[in-house]
Amino acid sequence: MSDLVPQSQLTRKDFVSNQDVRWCPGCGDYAILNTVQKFLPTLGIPKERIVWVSGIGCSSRFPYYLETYGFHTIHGRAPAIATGLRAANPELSLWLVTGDGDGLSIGGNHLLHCLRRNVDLRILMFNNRIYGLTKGQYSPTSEQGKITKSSPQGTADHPVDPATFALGCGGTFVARSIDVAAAHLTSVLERAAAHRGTAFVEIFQNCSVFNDGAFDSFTDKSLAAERQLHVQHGAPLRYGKNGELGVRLNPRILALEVIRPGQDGTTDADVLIHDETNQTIAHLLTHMPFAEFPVALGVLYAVERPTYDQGIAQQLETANGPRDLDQLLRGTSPWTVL
Amino acid sequence: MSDLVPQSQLTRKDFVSNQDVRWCPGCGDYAILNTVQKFLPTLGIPKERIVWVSGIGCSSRFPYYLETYGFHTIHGRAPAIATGLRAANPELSLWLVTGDGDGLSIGGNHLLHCLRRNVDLRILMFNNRIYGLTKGQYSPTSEQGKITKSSPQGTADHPVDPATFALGCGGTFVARSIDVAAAHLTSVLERAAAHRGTAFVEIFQNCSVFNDGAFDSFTDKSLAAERQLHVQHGAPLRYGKNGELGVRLNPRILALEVIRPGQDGTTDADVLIHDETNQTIAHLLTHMPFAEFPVALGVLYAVERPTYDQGIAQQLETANGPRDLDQLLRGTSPWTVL
Amino acid sequence: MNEPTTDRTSVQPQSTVMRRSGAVVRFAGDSGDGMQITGDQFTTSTALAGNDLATLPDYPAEIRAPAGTLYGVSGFQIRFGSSDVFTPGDSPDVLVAMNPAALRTNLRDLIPGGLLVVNTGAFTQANLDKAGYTSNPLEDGSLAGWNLVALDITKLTLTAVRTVALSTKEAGRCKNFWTLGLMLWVFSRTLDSSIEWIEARFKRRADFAQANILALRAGYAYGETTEFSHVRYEVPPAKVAPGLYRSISGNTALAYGLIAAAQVAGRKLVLGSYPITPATDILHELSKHKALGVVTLQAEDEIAAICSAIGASFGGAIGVTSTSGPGMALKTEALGLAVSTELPLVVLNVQRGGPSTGLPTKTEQADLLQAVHGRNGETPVCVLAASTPANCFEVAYEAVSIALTHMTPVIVLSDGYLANGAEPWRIPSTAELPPIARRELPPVEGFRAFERDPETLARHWVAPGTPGYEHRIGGLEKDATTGHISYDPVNHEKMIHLRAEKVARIARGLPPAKVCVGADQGRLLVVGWGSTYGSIHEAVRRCSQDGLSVSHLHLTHIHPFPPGLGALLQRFERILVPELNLGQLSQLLRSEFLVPTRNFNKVQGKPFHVEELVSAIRTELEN
Amino acid sequence: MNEPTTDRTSVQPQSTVMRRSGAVVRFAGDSGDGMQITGDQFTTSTALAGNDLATLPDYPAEIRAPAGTLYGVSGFQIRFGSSDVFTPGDSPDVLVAMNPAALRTNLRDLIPGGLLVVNTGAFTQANLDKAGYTSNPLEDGSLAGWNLVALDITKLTLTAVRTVALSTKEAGRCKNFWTLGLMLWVFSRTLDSSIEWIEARFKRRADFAQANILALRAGYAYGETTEFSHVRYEVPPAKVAPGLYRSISGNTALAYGLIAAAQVAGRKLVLGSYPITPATDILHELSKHKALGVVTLQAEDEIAAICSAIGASFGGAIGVTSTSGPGMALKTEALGLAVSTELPLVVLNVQRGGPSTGLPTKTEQADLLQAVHGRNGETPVCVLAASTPANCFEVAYEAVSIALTHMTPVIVLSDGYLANGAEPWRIPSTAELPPIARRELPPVEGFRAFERDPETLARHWVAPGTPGYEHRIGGLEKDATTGHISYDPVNHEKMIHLRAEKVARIARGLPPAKVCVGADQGRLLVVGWGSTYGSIHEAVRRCSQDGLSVSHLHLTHIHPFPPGLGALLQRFERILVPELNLGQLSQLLRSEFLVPTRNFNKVQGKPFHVEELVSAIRTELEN
Ligand SMILES: Cc1ncc(C[n+]2csc(CCOP(=O)(O)OP(=O)(O)O)c2C)c(N)n1
Ligand SMILES: Cc1ncc(C[n+]2csc(CCOP(=O)(O)OP(=O)(O)O)c2C)c(N)n1
Ligand code: SF4
Ligand code: SF4
Ligand SMILES: [Mg+2]
Ligand SMILES: [Mg+2]
Repeated sequence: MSDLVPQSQLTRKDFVSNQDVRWCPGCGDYAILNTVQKFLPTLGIPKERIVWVSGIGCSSRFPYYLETYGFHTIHGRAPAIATGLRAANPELSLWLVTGDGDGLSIGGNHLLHCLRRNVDLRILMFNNRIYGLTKGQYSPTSEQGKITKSSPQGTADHPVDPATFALGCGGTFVARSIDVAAAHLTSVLERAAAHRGTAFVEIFQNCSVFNDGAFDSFTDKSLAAERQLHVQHGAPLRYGKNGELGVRLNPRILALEVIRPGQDGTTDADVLIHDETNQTIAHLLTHMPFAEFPVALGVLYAVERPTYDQGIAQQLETANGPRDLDQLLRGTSPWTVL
Repeated sequence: MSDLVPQSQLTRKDFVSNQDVRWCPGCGDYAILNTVQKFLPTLGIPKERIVWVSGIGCSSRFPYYLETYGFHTIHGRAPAIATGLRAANPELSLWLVTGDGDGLSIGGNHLLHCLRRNVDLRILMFNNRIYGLTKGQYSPTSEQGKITKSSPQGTADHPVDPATFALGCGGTFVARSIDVAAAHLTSVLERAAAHRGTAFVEIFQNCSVFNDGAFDSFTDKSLAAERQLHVQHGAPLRYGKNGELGVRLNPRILALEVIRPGQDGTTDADVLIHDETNQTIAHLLTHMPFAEFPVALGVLYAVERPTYDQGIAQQLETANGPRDLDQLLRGTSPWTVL
Repeated sequence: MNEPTTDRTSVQPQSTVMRRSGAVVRFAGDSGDGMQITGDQFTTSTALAGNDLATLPDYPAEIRAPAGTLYGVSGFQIRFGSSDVFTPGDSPDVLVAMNPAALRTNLRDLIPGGLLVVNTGAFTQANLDKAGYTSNPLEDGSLAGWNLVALDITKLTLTAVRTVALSTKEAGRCKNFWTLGLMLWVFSRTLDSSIEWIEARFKRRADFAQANILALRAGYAYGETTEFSHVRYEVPPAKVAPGLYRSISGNTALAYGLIAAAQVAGRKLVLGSYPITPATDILHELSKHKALGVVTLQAEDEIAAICSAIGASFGGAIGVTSTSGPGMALKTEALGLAVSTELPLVVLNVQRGGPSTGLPTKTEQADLLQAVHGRNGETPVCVLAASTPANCFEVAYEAVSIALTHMTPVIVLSDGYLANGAEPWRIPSTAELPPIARRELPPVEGFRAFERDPETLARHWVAPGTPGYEHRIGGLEKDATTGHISYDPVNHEKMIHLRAEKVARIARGLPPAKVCVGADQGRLLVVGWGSTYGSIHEAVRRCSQDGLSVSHLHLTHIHPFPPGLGALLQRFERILVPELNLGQLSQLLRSEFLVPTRNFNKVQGKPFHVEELVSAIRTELEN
Repeated sequence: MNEPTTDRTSVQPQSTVMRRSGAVVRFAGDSGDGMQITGDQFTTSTALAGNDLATLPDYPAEIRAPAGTLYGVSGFQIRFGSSDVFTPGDSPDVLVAMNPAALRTNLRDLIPGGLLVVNTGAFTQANLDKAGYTSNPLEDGSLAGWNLVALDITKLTLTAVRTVALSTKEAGRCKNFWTLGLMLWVFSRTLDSSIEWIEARFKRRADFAQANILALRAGYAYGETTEFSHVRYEVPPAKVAPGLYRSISGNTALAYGLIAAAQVAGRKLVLGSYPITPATDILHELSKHKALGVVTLQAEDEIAAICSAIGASFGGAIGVTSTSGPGMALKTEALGLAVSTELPLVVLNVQRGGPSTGLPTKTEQADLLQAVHGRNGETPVCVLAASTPANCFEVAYEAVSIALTHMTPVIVLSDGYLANGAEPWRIPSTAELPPIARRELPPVEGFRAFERDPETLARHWVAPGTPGYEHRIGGLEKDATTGHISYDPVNHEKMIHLRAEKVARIARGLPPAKVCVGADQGRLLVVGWGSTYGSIHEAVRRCSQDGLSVSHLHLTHIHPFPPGLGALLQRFERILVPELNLGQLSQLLRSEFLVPTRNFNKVQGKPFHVEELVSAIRTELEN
């Protein structure tokens, strides 16, 4: 990406395609689109080098609304398609949009392999805990017992947590944000853009029609301070209106607990310092039971590991074997007929 | 499973089918088969209530050699097939055999969903870190850089760790054993059999033809004591010829470290006590870098969570809606034509 | 008003009642306007009035498109009559348009001179813009060719419900019942069934119930007052077989057919499915019936869905999977396993527009060759196709019966048109349902998993849990009797023929091919399959009544074909095969019987118009 | 020795050399006996001797079955001759059996009186038991019908290599070279190429090299000594076109064809593949050629494999995926996406025995209808079939060329027989390869992603990274020029026809259908496709030489068919279609041309014998 475009040259408008946006009124996808359209010009990457790939679902309509290259593929397969695209052209800035159904139900396997291979690619998973496009069935992230059209008595399925799954697959970058939290989401997108390898970003997204208010318990303005833990590398894990709350590790039970530093014999020093390169901290953050604990947001985990693309590039360089076609076709023991 | 068979009535022989066993000479699968055939009679479950389901691969030939019901299905899909079988008949004792390719490459998605749903089912994954049946290509558990027929320059893929993956998927029982460690494997199988829900057991299995000696670095007799950590619920995590080594948590860096209790100012009390219900300990055990640390074997994690089957059974009981066919067909507003 | 009758009777002084043999009415409005409810209620009252009928909703492809947009228009069409009704009708006689977008997208279908009821309250500048109107059609004279009735339904509704304490938004929502009330008046119906429905629906919201009833009555009253000076119609009851009836959609009928068969067979029904339009409602419907022992698994994908169904069948239950379009493609590998292991299985494919994601909400018949040929290897399965919404019940029932009797997977083809369309259905009593035989277990001694019934060639189905019959099955080639893995060349060939022959023998139990309209020989045979039944039937009847030598044969059994089909085809000079694809059944007929079929194809995501078929038939007979 | 000649020449005093026009030799032994190497080396020397030839290995289905078992037998057959050789031969003239199991499984194929070389050293009681012999065939007279040469090759080998310090096990391993030496003597060959190979192979193990060479020479010497009193043969060189030759298997030829096309087209080649027998060697081969810019991705499954290929094609590379059997079924959904987005793509299907997992190591032609019809919706793709191992090169090359020129997926059908079979191939020079045109980019101004070339109907292929052409594609139906999502009914129908027509127009660039043996009209036309080329060709030639009115037409282009095919078929009284399935091409011909084809099918996981075809042809002509 040598020839970057001066940031000033591109504006939000350059990234707005001529297609009507067709989500339901009030859908969280609008907010994400808006944030992304504002964010893209700041990357300084020419439009033609940016590609958005998606699967199928409401969320996966995303690429149509961006004036970049785009591929609205088939259900669950976007990571596999993006992997091939990357192999064809390692110079692109690749972005993938998926849903909780697309990415974790039908597409779970491709997500796993993309993450472990560390393909250089940013994955935005719009998690609305429901199948939007097919009009409201439970998804793998729907809470157990959820009543939907396909589960009139509530689901028997235990949900999977996207971030925990991504860590279990060996992901090198795992983050979370919220559809309408424009500033926070932008900062997470910036980090994702800078990451070399697969950056996995879960975005809590409100489906105003089939799962309205699914995240209100922590996204509601009145609750945000007490229910959101915004993590920052090197900073203590504090939250609350005035940062009066914190989490610390209880080494006896090897689990986190909420404290009010200064009370009950606890001090500021007890608060765990976030280290985004520490798998165990990431693990603890994704395993905090909600309500008792806040929801951890921001970059939970980020480490460097060689990317799949680098591996391929290196092999192309160091390969031996025939270097021209004639040599290949001749092989080692041809014979001549006169 | 009310009417159990007195254990004395069945013997190993009862579980040996009349099919020739067709693995390569020296294959680790033989040892596993032998252990399983000896183990099954001890369950006290009548043969007809035991079912072995498998995918495709050398390992997946397993069901043919057991005189129980068996289903050798298609590549990667055994967990999905077993889920349906369980829904049809919740009274069966269900066992599944898969390989690292079958279970984690093509079948990763079904494994994920089986684990999160906690279908009552025991999964034995024979991990030989290679594709055996197709004659030696790398698998998702092959170490990075491995040279195989399909990776003449070494792989660019970072492997996935089966136990870490299973934990990330929300598995309720995660264990490890070794093909030739008959006694250890038997004890793990006993625990798996007793578990309600999906019991995931990774078995390190030597492929004597395409990946011979893959696990020698810790399975070799001379190295076993120093390179294997046999975990036991409630017992300290100690190993070494005379148990002289142990692992403790360094709370500063939230990571494990190897100590010799009694040396360097450490004591027996520093050694971490294994708690198989603690996710964080399971996480730490599966993340120990090998050679610096030993390989953790045994039941790494085991908790109770309602099974998918129980959920279904409960719904069948509590369902309302028409209870007979005529009522269903009539619906709520039929009309009569005379 | 395709076929107006001339009887006029005057039942009430202030309005003329015109007797008609039938009518086609379409309600169209914004997704939020509640047109589907209006349509459903109008349907119920029509059924109670004793008319035969057929309905078809037309949902927008978007979930909930922004209000007022063209792609947010939702429609519902009903055709009813005093004689047999086979399709929801080509062109409406009456169009109700609740906003400019609805008018714009639907007007072209309304017959010239048809009754056009428009809600002027929604004709704001903003809505006109969204619909792409540069001038207001209510004012520019462009509606002159129709019988326009322009009313401010929004305002009339607000006035009607003003006594109930509701927000303006809530009050405005009642306008669909106001409209319903008016249309019930137009067609001389009573309000009873709609009032009943409203009361049940809003049991816990008395205010809503009250407001909707007020709106309904107001709409009806509006008709009775002099303000609405138009004619009133009466469609006399149709002569239908006596019995207990209900209205049923194709998807519901499929679900019920499966449940009925499972009950009769005394087996558990296990559906493994993954949501996909337009098949999802089958999953929804079946998931409501756990009280009847139905287990539904919403699988992680279509592959897991069919696999769980196969697992269930292995376990002795009736394994079923339902899907559409891309989902069907994903199931083809596992379908091969079911063929190889000779397990019963039912696969419901509710076809939609392709290729790929295609047109998810539109109908098409383009998966026929995939059903017959779309697997690796020689992998025969039985293929059935449903022809009307109610027929979906019978076909699903038969599919289970064949799967169990012949130990084979059966694919049932439905489509988006059948799935959502509805028609009256005479409810069978349990006793009327054909029995589904259960084979006895063979002796334990010497049991071999692939020994076959000499007549059907079906192997025995012994589920895990049965003592003494322990055996293993799998997808590798197997010995023709023991079922053990066999690489023997001659055995393989034998198995290839056995599997093919087993499916071919299903034909032995089928009724011979028979025309349903016309003579069984003549100049032209129109051969159809699936959801085109209604349109073809009506077109052929019409031509036949006009004295043309044309007959209609409709195939439910595609693989194997019914006995006598070849001979029947030979008895006609010409064979016309109308399909909503590029000629797939036609190819099968040509290759099997070497008959020179002629294709008539339409691939627009929509059913045939009867008129299109009539003219295609005339063209064939003229050339 | 199917066609023995009578010339006898005596070149050396102690043995008689008999001149023959050709021979079929089969080496059979335990998987561990190294028979594939023996076969390969014998092949090289045969090629160098100027014979035409064809070879076929026969691997056991098990990875490495226990030594001595019947299912652990590995075989290699070669046929060579002084005139054109089209198949590896029906029945061997010479059989080398290295152990009892090899004897038992192969003897039935040996022609009566054929030369039978047996290694008595392996005829232990244990091995006889494993092979299921109740009495020793070497002693019980059951081999009387053949020309038996019983030698203790194990012992002779150990003696030959005793001067090299090796373990007995290592020394014993050299017996395949001893055997090779003997057979090279029998067929009057030199040892040079084998010695060269051994030296290269064991560059780092001088002791192994030395021992194997000693064994090889000893075997040869054994022939020259009086001990081996049998005749010696000489097969004079064949008349083949001059040029540089090599031996090539079908899988390697497919890989090379792709690389060659990518080089000529100036595009990156990206293979996405998942291992599956018998297609895996394509992945193996291509993964060796990163130095030529070939990227291979071993995907997590077949779906990811084709999807990564589609992603690569979207990115401007040549996306290819290779598979077999169940893997092909899994790719059908994504194939629909490639059709809908009109991206180039090559899918290699190396067919194997089905259904389901079936017979992974056996050959079959039963995926033809799947290739043509096996997708949801109207989803046309181009289908090509390779007919010989070397022809795989041309067909793979043509597939890339068509995919790029017509912007369409192309399925190439090969099978297990072609994949592993080998034959001499005249190596083309790069300059000889047909050009693959690259279309110029349209003007940026007003670019529309689905505007088409008026001749081919191909859309433009503009990869991400190209400034100014930013656009979006996807699997929903799209506007026929802009490519934007379109739910318009008429546009849909237009697109359905455009996609079909685009593929149909590929035929415009194809050579007209032409018979390859016989007259272009007559009593019988034998129509084949794919790997049956050799057997049909030889059978028809033989019958034709015998004066029968029979011709051979072999199809490479299955969809679309080549121009003129229908007319050609009409010029024959009868059409016989031999296939290794239940009649799939036959169905396509019948439905397309309404010709009464007659099927001749074999589904045993094995190729046709020439004899079988000859008698089928005779039967047709007699009835
Ligand atoms: C192979 C296939 N199966 C099923 C579908 C139907 N389908 C479309 S989107 C979807 C799920 C959407 O859920 P999610 O990914 O969470 O996206 P959302 O709509 O909620 O943004 C399904 C099941 C399909 N298009 N293709
Ligand atoms: C759909 C499908 N794809 C590919 C294959 C080929 N195949 C058979 S087994 C196998 C992998 C085996 O590896 P693993 O699961 O690790 O089992 P192992 O043989 O090592 O025990 C593959 C790729 C197949 N049979 N079916
Ligand atoms: S259904 Fe839900 S996710 Fe989909 S567009 Fe509507 S609000 Fe958004
Ligand atoms: S290939 Fe490997 S895993 Fe397979 S049977 Fe042989 S030794 Fe065992
Ligand atoms: Mg969702
Ligand atoms: Mg393996």
